[in-house]
This record gives sequence, structure tokens and C-alpha cells, in this order.
Amino acid sequence: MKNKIVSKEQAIATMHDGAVVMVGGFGQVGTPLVLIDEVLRQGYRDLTVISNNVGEPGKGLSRLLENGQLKKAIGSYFTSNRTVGEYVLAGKLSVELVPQGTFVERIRAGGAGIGGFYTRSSAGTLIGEGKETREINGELYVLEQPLTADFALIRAHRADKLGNLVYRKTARNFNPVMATAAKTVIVEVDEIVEPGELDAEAIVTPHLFVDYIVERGHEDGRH
Amino acid sequence: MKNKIVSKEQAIATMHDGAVVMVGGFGQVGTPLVLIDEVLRQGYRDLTVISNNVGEPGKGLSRLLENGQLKKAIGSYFTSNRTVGEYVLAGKLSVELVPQGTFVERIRAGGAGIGGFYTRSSAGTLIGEGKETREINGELYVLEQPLTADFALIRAHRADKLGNLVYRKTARNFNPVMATAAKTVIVEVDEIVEPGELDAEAIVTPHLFVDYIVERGHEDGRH
Amino acid sequence: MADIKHLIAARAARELQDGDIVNLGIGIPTLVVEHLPDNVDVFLHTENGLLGVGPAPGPDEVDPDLVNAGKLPVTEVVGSSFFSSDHSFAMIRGGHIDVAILGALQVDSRGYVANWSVPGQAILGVGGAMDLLIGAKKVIVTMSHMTRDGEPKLVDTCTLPITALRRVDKIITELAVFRVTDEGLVLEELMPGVTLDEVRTKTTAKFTYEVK
Amino acid sequence: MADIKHLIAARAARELQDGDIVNLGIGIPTLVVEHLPDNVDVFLHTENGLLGVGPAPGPDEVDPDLVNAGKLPVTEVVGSSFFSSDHSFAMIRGGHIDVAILGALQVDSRGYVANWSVPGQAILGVGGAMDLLIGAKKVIVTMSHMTRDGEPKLVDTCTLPITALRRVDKIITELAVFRVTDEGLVLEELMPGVTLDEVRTKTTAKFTYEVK
Repeated sequence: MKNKIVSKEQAIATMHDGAVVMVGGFGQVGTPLVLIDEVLRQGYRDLTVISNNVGEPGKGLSRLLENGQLKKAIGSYFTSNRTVGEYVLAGKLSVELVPQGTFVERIRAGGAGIGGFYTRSSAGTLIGEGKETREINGELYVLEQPLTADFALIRAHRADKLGNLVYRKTARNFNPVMATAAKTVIVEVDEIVEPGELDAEAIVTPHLFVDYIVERGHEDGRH
Repeated sequence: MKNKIVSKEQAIATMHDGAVVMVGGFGQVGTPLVLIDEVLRQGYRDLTVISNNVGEPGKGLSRLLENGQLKKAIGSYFTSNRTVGEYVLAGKLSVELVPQGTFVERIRAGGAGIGGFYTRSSAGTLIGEGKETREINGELYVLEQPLTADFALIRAHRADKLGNLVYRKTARNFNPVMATAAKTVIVEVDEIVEPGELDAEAIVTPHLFVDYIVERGHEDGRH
Repeated sequence: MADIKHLIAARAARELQDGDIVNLGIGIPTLVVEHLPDNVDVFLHTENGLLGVGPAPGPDEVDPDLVNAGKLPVTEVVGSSFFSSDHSFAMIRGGHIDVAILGALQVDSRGYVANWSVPGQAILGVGGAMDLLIGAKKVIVTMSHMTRDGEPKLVDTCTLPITALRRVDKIITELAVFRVTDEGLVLEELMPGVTLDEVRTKTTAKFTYEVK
Repeated sequence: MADIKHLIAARAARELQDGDIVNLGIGIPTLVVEHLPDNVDVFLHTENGLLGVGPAPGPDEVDPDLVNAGKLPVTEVVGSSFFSSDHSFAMIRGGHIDVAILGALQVDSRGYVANWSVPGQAILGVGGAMDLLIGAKKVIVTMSHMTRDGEPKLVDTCTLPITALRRVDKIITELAVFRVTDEGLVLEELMPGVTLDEVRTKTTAKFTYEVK
């Protein structure tokens, strides 16, 4: 049987410059901070990140931004990191802003083989400008495209050795859906257990979505 | 606080002739047989059922069909009930056949406020004929519409008094997604427990989707 | 200002019904739960994946994995459930949230709201505002009647980018309560001690006045 | 016939790789797992909501809530997980199933398959066939080479309604193994004791012959 358990160095070594990378987390909650640090260390450049936020100054994805590794960010809320604004103004980062519900639905569509979908969100607004629209039952909808990625870096609470995942409280957020939409899925977990130790009824991410499992070391602390 | 726990008689009494009704279950597994029996007893007619199957002769939804209560069935696989074929040939039932993945995705879309979506499933086939098509990245997709209903009759294993639900093994199937797509959701459960007794991380259907909870009596047995 | 915020929040609380599923925005909306009548229990939904948000934790009870949409620490009540963002927004956009209470920068005569794009700043965030606007069954705006610069926030047509084509249902300020109808805004209630003239002076939006 | 079925299933088993996520259709495909080499473990996915299907239960072990897509009782292996149908078909249609092994009524010279609509019968069922065809990374057809009436099932153009625009990858019968390429069918292997002439006689579909 394939072994999915690797070091953070091995897992992140599968990445490459120019990759499109989904990164889980809402703010710092449920964000794979250990994996992000390793991307910083290995130094891949020209990355496109698909992530709800781009961290905060000095934290999380912002460290990659500040290190010049990001080319583009697709997400819903970058306002809380003023560094993003500076990079955008300086022409060093391009940004695609999407309503949060559209953002996550586009990722789900990417993971579920949906070619596009219609939503009312952003229809008739600045963000909806230029999007194909359609009137359905008297309401205006915009057509949205699926999002997929080369890599997803996600954070879970526990994995079994097969790669089944469970999350913890609101640290779940975007992680399970991103696990469905990337060619290679790398997960950072607090603990790895034996198959059968996770309740089959409570597994949120079945193992077929997971390629590499990285256990956080004690030095990584809990964020 | 609202009380959602009612008798099967009370729950089904909220229905009406001509209603569109989603019914969970795959074959007889996870099918709300007690609720279906009560629909038979109360006798509503001209019902449109949205259900993967229409039971088998003398079982489940087929009993409503044989009692003349069904006008239309939307689902993916009616072949296992030859009575369906007889009623269709006799002009007493109209049928809308959908690939199973499209069927469940249409219900999800209905529950999630999606106005329509593109899928490759059925494109270029007999079932895809007449559907709006679109080429996306060189592949043919068909546009599919959301499905919603007046009522969803579903089956779960346990409910807490608030209406949070967990399911059992493959009896989960269409039940959670149907719970999202109907105006009134009635669930039949094996057991009702106090809030807090279900693991907050393992609840599959949060209580906001559930209107009425019916506990199966001992006389109902286990199907 | 704290008094004004609580005044608005207390009035908004009276809009809620027992058992409502409620999503609260940042600011005044978060205060609403402090003013619920005794016979009204609501369930708080937060779009980052929790139904059953409880009060802020004590300093020793903070769980870094348990926050609300404002990224502030919260607690969970008995009977709550956790879910992923795709499920959470399916709830919002699918019409499963009874009431969303939001702040706003502007609301106009038609009931359109602008609450995501800050004037004079680059647009770098939208979050869940557009989704809540199109999805919630009822949308209540709670806001101060005027900007800090003394400009009316109830305007004829939003000059800031609107959040959605969906009109809000109710607007509650420290001066008045407006209902939004197909014909426009209806002033349905003056806050204690406020005169119609004062509201007229401080409001650019067209509205009709309905004496209760 | 049982021998033929097992012959086909055993050959199909050799197409699987260790760790593959596999969805098995009804009939011959279900026999494939009985023929896996010792060093190959696969995970069976069933579209009604289980990853980790185990063997059929003993008579005393039947759980009415635990069935496969053929509605037959199954067991669950250690490390399995249950999910709802929307998640299950998101797996299938999103390209997360490595191999689908299906039966077929016809396969044609281009590799299109017809396997959902039975000749002469009203069309009242499609199930998950179309979804598996468009979604699985690799699709293997296992079927008898001829119909019961002695008609070739490998035809020039399907006369029965096709299941999808997606071509299958491999066709395994009791006579031969075909690969599907952009140029059409390639006969890549004769089953033991079978001659090329016999395959030619019993096959209407165009194919090229590639000696290994």
C-alpha cells in the first residue's frame, strides 16, 4: 500500500515555480502554517494562491507575498492585510476578488466536475461586471467558472494512515473543499492515527482526496 | 423554543394534494417507509415525487403509485420496479429520467441557491437531447436546472430535539441533500436524543434544515 | 456612541422570533443577542462554519480553533454543529438563514445597500456580504443614521458600489425604523424623543411616513 | 459461463494498481476483486455512499443499512468512510475515481459504449452509468464478446443509445483485450487459445492488431 506520510520537506518538494496553489484557512484559523513556512524556505516563485485571505502582515501567506513569491491571489477578503494593497498598487500582485460564497462554490465546482454555475451573488454589482449574466425566474444570475489547482495545502486535526481526515471546530472552513479540487493535496495534521480509529460516519475528507500527510512537530506549536 | 417532535399523523397532515415531494433512500435503504405509509393512509393525490427509485412492487413509493397517488416521478432508476413501466405505458405516470449524479447535483443546486449548472453527464446522449449545451475546454456540457420541492420526506438514524441529524452507513445517501432543498422537511428517525448528545463535529444535517421529527415506533420495526 | 449602538441593537432584537436562524455582521449586529427578550431564543450562524455561536469566552477559555466571521474568539452552545465553508454558504445562498443583520455604509430610496467597498480605498475585500444579501430570508440593516462627517447614510441612490440587487427589508438607526417596500422606504417608527422633522433633515433618501 | 466471467475478471484485475480507487459495476466487475494479485490492494467505492466496500457478509452478518450500488448486502473494511450521494457523485464526476469497471451491451469502433438502455424495453433507468463514464480516470469494459443471440457486441457504431461522449480505455472479453486510442480500437492481447481469425469473425468493430 502507498505510504502517504512524509516530512514537510518531502511534501513541499513536489511543488514547482508557477504553481497554482489552494491554501485552506479563514484568517489564521485552520491555515496550514507549517506547510506555508516550508514553501517559504523552499522558495517557489510566481505562485498563484487561491485562498480566502492572504494572511496578515508577517503571518501566514503574507510571508510568501513579502518574500516576492506570489504572482496572483484569488480570494474574497484581503482587506485585513494592508500589505496586499501595497503590493497591488506597486503592480507586484494581481488580485481576483470573489464573494466568499462564490469563491467556495467555484472550488466545489472544480472538485465536482461542474463546468460552471449560475449564482445571484455579485449580479448587478461592480464585482459582477463583465460576467455573463442570465435571467432565471425573474432574477439576474452571473455565470461563474470552476476553480482548480495544482496543489492544495490544507490543515486538518487528525489523519489516519490512509489519509482520512477530521477537522476541529471552525478550523474546518475551506480545507475539505480544497482537498477535492487540486491535483496534489498535502495536509498538515496534529496527529496521525491507525485506520479504524476515526469514526467512519464522521470522516469529513475520505482518503481518496489526500496525497501527502505531514504531522506537525512539537516545535511547530499550536497556532 | 419551537417543538419539532410530532406524530407521523401530524407531520404528514401538513402535506397537500399536488405537492412536489422529495423522498430519500436508495432502493429500500434509507427510505422513510413509515412516512410513506402515512402518506398512503392520508391519501394525498397528484403528487410529484423526486426520488432515485420508486420502490419495488408492493414496497415503499410503489405503494403510492399503485394507489393512484402519483402523477410524476423524477429520478434515475425506475427499472427495478416493473409497475412503473406499466403505469407509464398506460399514461398514468409521467417520468423524468436523469443520470444519478445529475439528479443529486440538481437537488444540491436547489438547496444551495444555484440557478443552474453545466455537466458533461448525458451530453451527447438520448437523455441530453433538447438540453442547452455548451462547449467548455473542448468538451460538451449540458445545462441542468435546480430541483426543489414542497416537502422532503427523509430517513435518519438519530435526531436531537433541535433537529440535528446523523445517519447510519449507506442509509445516508440522498437524505442529507434532500433536507436542504424542500420548504418543509420531515424526518423519520430511530431515536431522538437530547441536544449535546450528538457530536457537533459529526452532525451531517444541522437543525436549521429540519421542520418535523417523527420517531419510529416499535411496531414499525426496522426495514 | 455605545448607547446609540445598544439602542439600535435593542430595537433590532425585537425583530427576531423564537427559533430564528440568525447571521450577525460585525459591529452593532453582534450586540443584538444581548437584548433578546426572555421568551426568544435564536440560533446564531457564522459563515466560517458554525451553527450555535455562543458568547465570547473568558480569557482562559479561548480556543484558537473557534472563531466567528469577524475572526474573534467565540464559544459554542449545546446542540451546535460544525461544517465546511461550502456547506455554510449553501445554507446562506440557499435561503436557509432566517435573518441577516448587517451594518451598511449607505442604503438608498429603493432599499439597495452599499456595505462592502470603503470610499477612497482600493477594493480588496468583499467577504460574505454579497452572499448574505442575496440569500437571507430577511435582511435588517443596523447603522448610525449619519456618517462621522455628518452626511446622511440614507441616500437617494447609493454613490458607493451596491452589494446586491436584492433590497433589504428593514433599516434601523438611532433615529428611526424604515421598512422597504416595492414603492420605496416607509418610516414606520420614530425612536424615543426623535421628531419627524429631525429624520427629514438628516435623510436624503425619499421615504413615506406611516403613523402606527 | 462462470468460467468465462472469472477469466474476464481475472484479466481485468491485472489492470489495477496498488492503492487504486475503484468503482465496480454489477456482474463481471464485482468478481474482479477475487482475482487481485497479492501485492495489490485497492479501495472500492460504491456510488451509494461508501469508500471501502468489503466482501459480502455471512448470512448472520447482513446489515440492512449497508449495501452496494447493486443493492446487495456488503461489509465495510477498516478505514472506510460513509458519505451522502452528492459527495459520492462529486467524487465520481470530479475525477477522483481511478478506475471504473463496467459491463456493456455494445462498444463501437471509436470506443463509445452503450450500457444503459436495454433493447426493446422502455427506457426507465440510467442510474450512475453516465456519471461514471464521464468521470472516472480510466474506464474498463468487461463483457462477453457476443450477445446470447450470437451477435457481436463490438460493433462499428453503437445501434443502442450511447452512455457518454467519453470513450472507454480498455475492453476485456473472453476472447481478447482491446485498447482504445484516438485512431480506434487496438487488439493488444488474445486470450489463451484464441486465434486472431476467431476474433475477426466475431467482431464487427474495426480494429488494428498489435503484436506484443
